[in-house]
Amino acid sequence: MNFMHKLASVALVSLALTGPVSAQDASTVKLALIDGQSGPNGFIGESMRQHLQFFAERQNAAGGVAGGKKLDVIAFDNKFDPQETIVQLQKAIDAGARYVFHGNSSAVGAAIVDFLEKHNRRNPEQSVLYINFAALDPVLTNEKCSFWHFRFDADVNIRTAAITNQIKNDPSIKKVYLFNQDYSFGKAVRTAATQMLKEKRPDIQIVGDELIPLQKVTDFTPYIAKIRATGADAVISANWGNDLNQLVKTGGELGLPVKWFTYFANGEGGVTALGAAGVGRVFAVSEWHMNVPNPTTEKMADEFGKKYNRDMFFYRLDTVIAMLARSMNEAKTVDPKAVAEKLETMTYKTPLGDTYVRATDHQFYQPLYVSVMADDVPKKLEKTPFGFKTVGMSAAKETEVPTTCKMRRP
Amino acid sequence: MTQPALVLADLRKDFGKASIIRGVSLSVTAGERHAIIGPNGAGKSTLFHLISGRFPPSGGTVSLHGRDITRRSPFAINRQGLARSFQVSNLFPRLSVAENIRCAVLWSSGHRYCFWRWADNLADVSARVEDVLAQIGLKQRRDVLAGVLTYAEQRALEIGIAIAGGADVVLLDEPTAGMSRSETSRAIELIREVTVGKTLVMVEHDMSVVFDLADRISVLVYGEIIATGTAAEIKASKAVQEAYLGTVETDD
Amino acid sequence: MATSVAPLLCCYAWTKTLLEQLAISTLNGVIYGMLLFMLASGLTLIFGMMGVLNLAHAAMYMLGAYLGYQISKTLGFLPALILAPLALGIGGALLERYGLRRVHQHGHVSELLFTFGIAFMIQEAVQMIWGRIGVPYRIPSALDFPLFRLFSTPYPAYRIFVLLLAIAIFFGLFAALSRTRIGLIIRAALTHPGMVSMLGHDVPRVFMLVFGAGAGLAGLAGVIGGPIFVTSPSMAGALGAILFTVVVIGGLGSLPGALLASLLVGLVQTFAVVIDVSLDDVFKIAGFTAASTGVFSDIRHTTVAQIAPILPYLMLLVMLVVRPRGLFGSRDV
Amino acid sequence: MTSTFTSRHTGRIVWAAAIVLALLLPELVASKTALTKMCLIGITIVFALSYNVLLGQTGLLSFGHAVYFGLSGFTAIHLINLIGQHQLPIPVLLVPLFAGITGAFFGLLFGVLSTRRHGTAFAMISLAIAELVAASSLILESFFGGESGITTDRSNGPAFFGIDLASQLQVYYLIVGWGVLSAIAMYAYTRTPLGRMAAAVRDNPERAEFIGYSSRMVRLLSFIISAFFAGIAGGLAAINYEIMTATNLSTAASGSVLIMVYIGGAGFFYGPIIGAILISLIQLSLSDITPAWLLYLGLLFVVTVLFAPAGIAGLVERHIPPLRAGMLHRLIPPYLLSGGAGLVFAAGVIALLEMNYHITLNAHEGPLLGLFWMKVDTGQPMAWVAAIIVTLVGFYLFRRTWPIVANAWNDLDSRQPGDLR
Repeated sequence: MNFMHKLASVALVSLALTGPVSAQDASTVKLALIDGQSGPNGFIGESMRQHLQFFAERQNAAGGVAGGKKLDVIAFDNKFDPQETIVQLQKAIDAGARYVFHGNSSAVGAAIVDFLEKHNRRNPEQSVLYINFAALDPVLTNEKCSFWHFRFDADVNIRTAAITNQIKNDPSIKKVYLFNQDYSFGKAVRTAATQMLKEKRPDIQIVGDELIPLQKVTDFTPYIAKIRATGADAVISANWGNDLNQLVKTGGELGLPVKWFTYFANGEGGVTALGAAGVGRVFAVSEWHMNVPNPTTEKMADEFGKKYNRDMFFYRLDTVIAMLARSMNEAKTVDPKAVAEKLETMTYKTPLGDTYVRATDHQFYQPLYVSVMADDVPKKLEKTPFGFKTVGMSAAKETEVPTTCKMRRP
Repeated sequence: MTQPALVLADLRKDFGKASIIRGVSLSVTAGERHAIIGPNGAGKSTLFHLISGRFPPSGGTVSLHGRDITRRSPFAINRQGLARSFQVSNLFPRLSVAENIRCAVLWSSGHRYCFWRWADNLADVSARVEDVLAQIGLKQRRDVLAGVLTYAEQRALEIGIAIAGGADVVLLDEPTAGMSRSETSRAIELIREVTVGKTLVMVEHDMSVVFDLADRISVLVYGEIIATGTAAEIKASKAVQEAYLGTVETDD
Repeated sequence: MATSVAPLLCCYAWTKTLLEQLAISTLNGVIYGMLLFMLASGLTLIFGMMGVLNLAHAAMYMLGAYLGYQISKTLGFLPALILAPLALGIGGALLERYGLRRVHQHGHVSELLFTFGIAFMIQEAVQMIWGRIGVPYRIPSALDFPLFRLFSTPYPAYRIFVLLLAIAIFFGLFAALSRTRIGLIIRAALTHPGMVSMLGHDVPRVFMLVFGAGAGLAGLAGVIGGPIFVTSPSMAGALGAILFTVVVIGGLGSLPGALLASLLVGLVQTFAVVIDVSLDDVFKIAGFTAASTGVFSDIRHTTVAQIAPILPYLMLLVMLVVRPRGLFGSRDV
Repeated sequence: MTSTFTSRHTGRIVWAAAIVLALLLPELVASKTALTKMCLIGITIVFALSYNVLLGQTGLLSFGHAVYFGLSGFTAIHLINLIGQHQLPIPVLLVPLFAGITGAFFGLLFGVLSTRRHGTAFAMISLAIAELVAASSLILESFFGGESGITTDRSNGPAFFGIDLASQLQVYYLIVGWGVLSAIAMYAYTRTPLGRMAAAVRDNPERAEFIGYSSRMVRLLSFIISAFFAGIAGGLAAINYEIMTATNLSTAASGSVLIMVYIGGAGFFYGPIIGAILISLIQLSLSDITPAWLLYLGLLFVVTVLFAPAGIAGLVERHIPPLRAGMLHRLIPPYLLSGGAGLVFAAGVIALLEMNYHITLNAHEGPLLGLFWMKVDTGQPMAWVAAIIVTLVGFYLFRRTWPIVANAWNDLDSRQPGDLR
């Protein structure tokens, strides 16, 4: 019986291990989305999958890429874990994907970059390109920059540039409090903000610089008291999740009169969690939001909303797909290396303005909106009475930040 | 008379406000079979717990072969040569009978925390285990899990574990409790046999067992020893009759 | 003369700020502590009596918040305040009756594993029903106003309501335990576990009641805590581990200990965040600086404020080394 | 360990066959994904076995075993980086050993704090330590690399007899090598005097004290040994993934290994192996099929706790005596009957759960849900009614047919009293 059982389990293993047969279908280009699809934050991964699917289908409807090939989105659940990511990445590669999309968590992003650097060197015929559309750690386009990585979102330094541009024009702000999570991200923001404020508004005093442990704080009231004691007018915070929502909510509850300059408040679930506390107080940076007055994007958002019964967030994926398609068409191949070479020098005009990829570090630059949470806007988010409205805008050039990238080219 | 193996001096134990043991002094000579009797709730088991280190006493001292063992931990006391059994069977239920005995043998045969030799290949241990299994009559049941033994077998194993380590002072807590007549007489034989050359202290309810086995008897009533002596002396003691014998039958 | 006034003024402002922070932090710490106590009391009762560490306790708190949200959306906050804890209490009792009692025969470890599995499933079920995003559970409008000003900070009425309710629960619990028959049995079971069955009471029924009551209290804490803390699927994980440290620090099975430990943890966590001192600063005051590289520089640069949330675990470890029975416990951990 | 290979011979053959199979597997299944998965499973098996030294053998329920896995993994990453910079003259192949020593060191450190107690108290302390370490890992950034962790390149070191670990296949054989060594060592440990005493302490820590052993010392030593092997697993993970992050030492990772070992069967040496394989495959494959996989995992766990506390291995072992007695066939008809009813019940539950998930998560894809081989319209009340009916009927049938299985067992028992259980 023991042996039988062993045998059975082994058979089961070999069956399960083999998994889906890797079929290289020449008529499709497989785009693998590797992101968390399950667990408490799985909704973001799902939303990403739907966005990617939506824009890929639009491209397919418009004739596909590289001579009629269709884009095919397949999602892999990495459970937000860098190690699991590597397993899923291998699965994606075996399934024939040569383009990997990923958004959540810079730790995962760094793991993908590290893996692909080694993988593409060890298996050049199987090279894979990584399209990062939401992992914001500056390290990915600096120390860890890679030829195989493109970032299509504004990293925290670029966002900080946009935020400090906004603060520069707001004379009511005299004292700024930095409030961040204690990890690479938060630290990047605090360094960048300190330096940029010094350049743009030397008169502003930084009255506090807090680093809190990631996702561990349950009661934010003491922090609010601390902020209030400094007399700050504005708080710059790259916090996300509970660390952001609760901070702002508690601040609203205790009547803390500050402007919150945030990096993630406009993410999915943001307005739901913040509620009325955020209205007129919470500022955020994005390449687009629902109340940007532009007929093309409005129509797109409507379609998306109708199809998926949720708000559109990742407008940038439209640009990504469009630019990827153009690179493939120009390169007349879907080979990642050739496509990457086209992509890295591309400039592109979106309905919202001029955008370009910087070849030195593969960072994408686009116009950025600074918006504030409001309840008097036409488009509301997540079935709440709240949405965002524009208060300022920076052109792509105005947000450019230096890089230390020394790219190793294949 | 040789020197005493076990000496209790003014031993006390309080649980909160309740005094359970109230100044017990006792000296047990090496090689002696000593029984402690007393009504329920007199503190007999508590006294054993104090001696064997399960509870720390509130006052007084315990010495074993002239060495102070008061407030030492149970294993330290056991290593000094004192072993005990329990009133309620206290075995290793998911180990086999032979394994139970083997565990009890390991420390005294010097293998201690060894993790570089196979337990099955320790010849000295295996020989000792066989001896003990033979003595307690569980050779046939050696591979049965201790948890599924019959009651009488568990009691025998309980005694086996207590004596297997070769301690020269053995405390048996009601070894025959709950046994039938015939089982009891077999148990008496077993105890007699396995404690040859050892010092035995036992708590026992069954007077026939006590008078059969014990060289000397102490009577514990409400945490105090009211009499110590030979069977004849105890039977003759008026204090004992008043305090104890009158109640024992109804108590059980 | 003018030169000497400025520092004085500054000192006055500084003292006022300090006092304000002190007052707010104390109040906040106490409220947080009382909420912790509402959870810890149930946990400690269950643990003290049954030896079961209910790992699903924090999940029940979360479930309470979600039910509170759902009911207050349709029926209003007041019904939610009553119905949600009631539902959880009944659910908890059923869980004890048909789940826990079944695994009881396999020992405490199995019970612990059972509650672990339940916590896991509540977590998933909540996501299945209410989705993976948090829900907009708001402070009821009747209580959404500043009650008074503490120096310059307007203090929200809802928090005071939470405080008062928690105090009321505390006294209610105290009265129930000291005045009622079941309370006496529970207290007896806390001090002498295993003895109560000899008193001739229906112990399983008492266990079921206590488990149900504990779940109900956790639910109540969820209902009133939900609007203050974000009601999302991750709220259980954040609180769960801290809760267990409270129970151990207070002493197993000791209600006064649980209260004191809850307040202590609440206050320590609130106060620590106001302290911006790192080891480096201490070194500097002592008058020497060392080369700052490697792991040790991390430790030295870390301020008390940064490690505030892990202080409970540190306290727990210190407690285990110094006094394993906890503040008020009669038994070792 | 109550592992009962009564015939040692068969046991050895099975183990040898398993090892040979592990060595041949890369030949049998050629895909790279499979290789990646097998590496992961190999590491998980070592980790699960190390956990069972605590849970199954010493009776210690820990909620923080990943701490030793993770800390050692991080140490291993730093070691590999040092090797890559030619500052450490050891081959990468030996890094798992040093990782194991690191694990043992932390096992000693935290074991001293936690092994004074057992049972629930130990579990709580382990949880507190795990939270403490996990929280600290985000503060001590130079060692743990913050949220993005620390990476390395295993092939940077000098090649050792031509083994540079650049290919996944070499890594696989490295894992098999260390895994087999570790498994043999852990099995051997169960047969040593200390290993036997660990089982005794698990059964009855109080009595162990009265036969000369300090229960605490036995627990502590077992704890250190367990942490040592967890460390080896951590070292292998470092080599395999070339990255370590704070999630590796989180309580979620600890919970996951606990679930594996328990479902596999903590009472048997091979239980954790089954659990590690099964749960790894669930994590790897079921997550592709359904977003509710965590819920199914939780359900599986609770059902195991309630109805099969000895785990899968326990179920297997129970059937060995009737098999030996040649009476297993008597169980097959009742099993088919009851199993069929159980499947109906399970299908109903799964249908309900999937439909529920579908309407909360995938509403945009329309009401149609691909379930088993059908398309279910979650917009139709009839679909829900049908699912509920299937569930209830399944439950009823299962309740009715289960006594038949129980009777069959009673029947077997009465034929060979005492031997069958």
